[in-house]
Amino acid sequence: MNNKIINWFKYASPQSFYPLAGKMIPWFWALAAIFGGIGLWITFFAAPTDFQQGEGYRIIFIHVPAAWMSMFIYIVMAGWAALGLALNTRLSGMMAQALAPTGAIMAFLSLWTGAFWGKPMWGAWWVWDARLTSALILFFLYIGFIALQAAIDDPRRADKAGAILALVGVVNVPIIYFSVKWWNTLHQGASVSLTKAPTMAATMLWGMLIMALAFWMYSIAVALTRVRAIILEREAHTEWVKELPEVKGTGQ
Amino acid sequence: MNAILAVIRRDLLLAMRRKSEVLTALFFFVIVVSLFPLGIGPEAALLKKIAPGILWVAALLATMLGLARLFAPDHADGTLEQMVLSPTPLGLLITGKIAAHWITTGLPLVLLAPVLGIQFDLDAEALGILVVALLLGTPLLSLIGAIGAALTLGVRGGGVLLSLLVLPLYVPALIFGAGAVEAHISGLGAGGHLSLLAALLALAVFFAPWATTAALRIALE
Amino acid sequence: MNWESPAAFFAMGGYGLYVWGSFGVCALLMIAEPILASKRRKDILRSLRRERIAENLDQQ
Amino acid sequence: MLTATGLSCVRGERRLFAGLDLAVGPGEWLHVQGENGAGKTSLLRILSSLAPPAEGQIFWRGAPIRELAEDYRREMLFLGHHGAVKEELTPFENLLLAAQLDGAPLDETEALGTLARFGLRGREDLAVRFLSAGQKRRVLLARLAVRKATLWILDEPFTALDVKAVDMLSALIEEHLAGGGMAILTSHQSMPLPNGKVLKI
Repeated sequence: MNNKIINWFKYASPQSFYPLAGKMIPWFWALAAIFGGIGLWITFFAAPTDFQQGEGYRIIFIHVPAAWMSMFIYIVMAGWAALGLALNTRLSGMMAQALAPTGAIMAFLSLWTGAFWGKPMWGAWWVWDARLTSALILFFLYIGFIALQAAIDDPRRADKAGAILALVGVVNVPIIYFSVKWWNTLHQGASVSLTKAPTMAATMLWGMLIMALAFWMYSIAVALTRVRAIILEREAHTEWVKELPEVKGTGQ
Repeated sequence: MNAILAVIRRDLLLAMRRKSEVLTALFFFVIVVSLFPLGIGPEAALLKKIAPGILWVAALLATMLGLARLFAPDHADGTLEQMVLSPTPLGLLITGKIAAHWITTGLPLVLLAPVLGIQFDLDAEALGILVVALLLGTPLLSLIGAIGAALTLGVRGGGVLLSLLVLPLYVPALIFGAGAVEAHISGLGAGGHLSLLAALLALAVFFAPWATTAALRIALE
Repeated sequence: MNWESPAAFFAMGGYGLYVWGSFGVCALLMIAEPILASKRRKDILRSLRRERIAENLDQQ
Repeated sequence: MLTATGLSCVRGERRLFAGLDLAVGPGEWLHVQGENGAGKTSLLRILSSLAPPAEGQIFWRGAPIRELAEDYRREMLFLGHHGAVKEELTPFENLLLAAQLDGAPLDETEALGTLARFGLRGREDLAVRFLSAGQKRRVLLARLAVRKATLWILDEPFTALDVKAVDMLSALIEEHLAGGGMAILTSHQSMPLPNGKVLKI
């Protein structure tokens, strides 16, 4: 039992995580490419034209995975934050910081694709639909997190303050989502829902799931790339960083 | 409990010594609310429909105004350090400070809102619901706002950052608060909105002082 | 297979602007983000190498 | 008895000090010395439990202060660079309210007596912002005198004090030590107090 904990902490140290992440990144890129390829093939070639929405509905194949990822990344981020507060591990804060921009991009993509889907379907770029509105607020939450961390100079304080914000956010996300939904039904908003749109055919579901996997792998790969940069920035003056082959100039 | 009362007494005494801050927020509320009809036009039916929304958004902004100064003066003169080091649990002292913030900014808004509501031709019952909704909602604003104020304490560009952090978290309060009055006007009954608002308040009373305390300890490290 | 010609594929049944507007921006961001992330690492590595060279010069 | 072992402090990327040990017993005081930026204030903040040390542990009567929490804070008094004095309030109100927040209410006679002792007679009802810098510090000293704490941690307590006030504070500390109290302080001047130890960082 004790041994296991020690092992865990070994990989939770930036020093051992840095090379580990370096080894994992190419694999995640490969998986992202494979799933992305299959996903795109299903999106454009396997999935039939929708009788109601024509070809426009193909946007859903990236809209839904982006929306899923934006919510999922926020939860993962809050998880790392909680871990960092509870165990005081340095890596947790760095992971949370590395995930935030990717999450913000996913939230942005879900807004952007939502707007591009909405224009032909609803006749307007923006509709105060419950999903779009909550995605917008989620986007604000990400921006707030990034801005708070950027404004605090001491990285340890930035990590902890960010962690509290992420935890407060994660408690609020379901409340916000629920309240926006409530608000929307009360006001008889848009009648066409974005995801339930056409009856979900099996190919469509598969396409969406595979695309979601591709997005997932992409997010992990890019977050790991970023966390490697953050580790180097924060640990710049430690011995192990000075002994890295890529710093000594023997590597690369 | 004594400690909470002592902090409230202290902060109210301080607020009395610098009345202008409290009054500024209050006048801001009145002015913002009065600007909307000028921007939208004097059509009574439309104004009546959007009145709850306007009053609530103005209340959010007015609360924001004083929020940056919730902990900043105490931080600047070292009182906050003493609070952290006091034998009294910090959570209690912070609860007291939040309560005092509500008494000085939230409560005046609640009392003033019906007067402004009359300008928008809300009937007596709608005004009553507006007051109840604000009575439940403004403490919620103070509680959530305190977390943001603690997180941005002593941070570069804290004021702007504070609104970026806090306003998205105000969304549920805004929706249920303004929704209560609207639901009443459209004949749906405000009970559901008000009980949800009360539930949020209960959650925040439990959770917000804890988060604020943690954020303050980090800010002072 | 759905498409009779490449032109039909790009037209997307009249939804071309919306479909390609979505996929294009998505692709753009997903290419730009990893490039920026790895550039961030290369930048810090470069400055670390420079520091190391400067330190070696000091010692000589 | 306050003991600390293996304390280290890191600010940003810089390590201010490491492997620091210290012990202060009843009736003793510790003079922390060091150049500007050596980490004197950081050390005092760590000892007061405001900031956690990067490494090392601090014990109060044999128990770690992290665990003692409120029990430690009840016996400890910290005065930092900032006075924790409210400019808008009078010295009298400042004294009473500070005591209330600490959960140890003060009676008015005692408060007035203490203020008089520190030469603030006749200034009790004047807002602190109308007082001079030296008088403001005296309000702080009054706080030191009324709060019953065993361990005093004072950061530069002699700044902005005139000769008379310096004597007053020295006497106050001496009285405190004679009663079995302990003190840790930073100061640029040397102080003629008995039972002193010097810690250089």
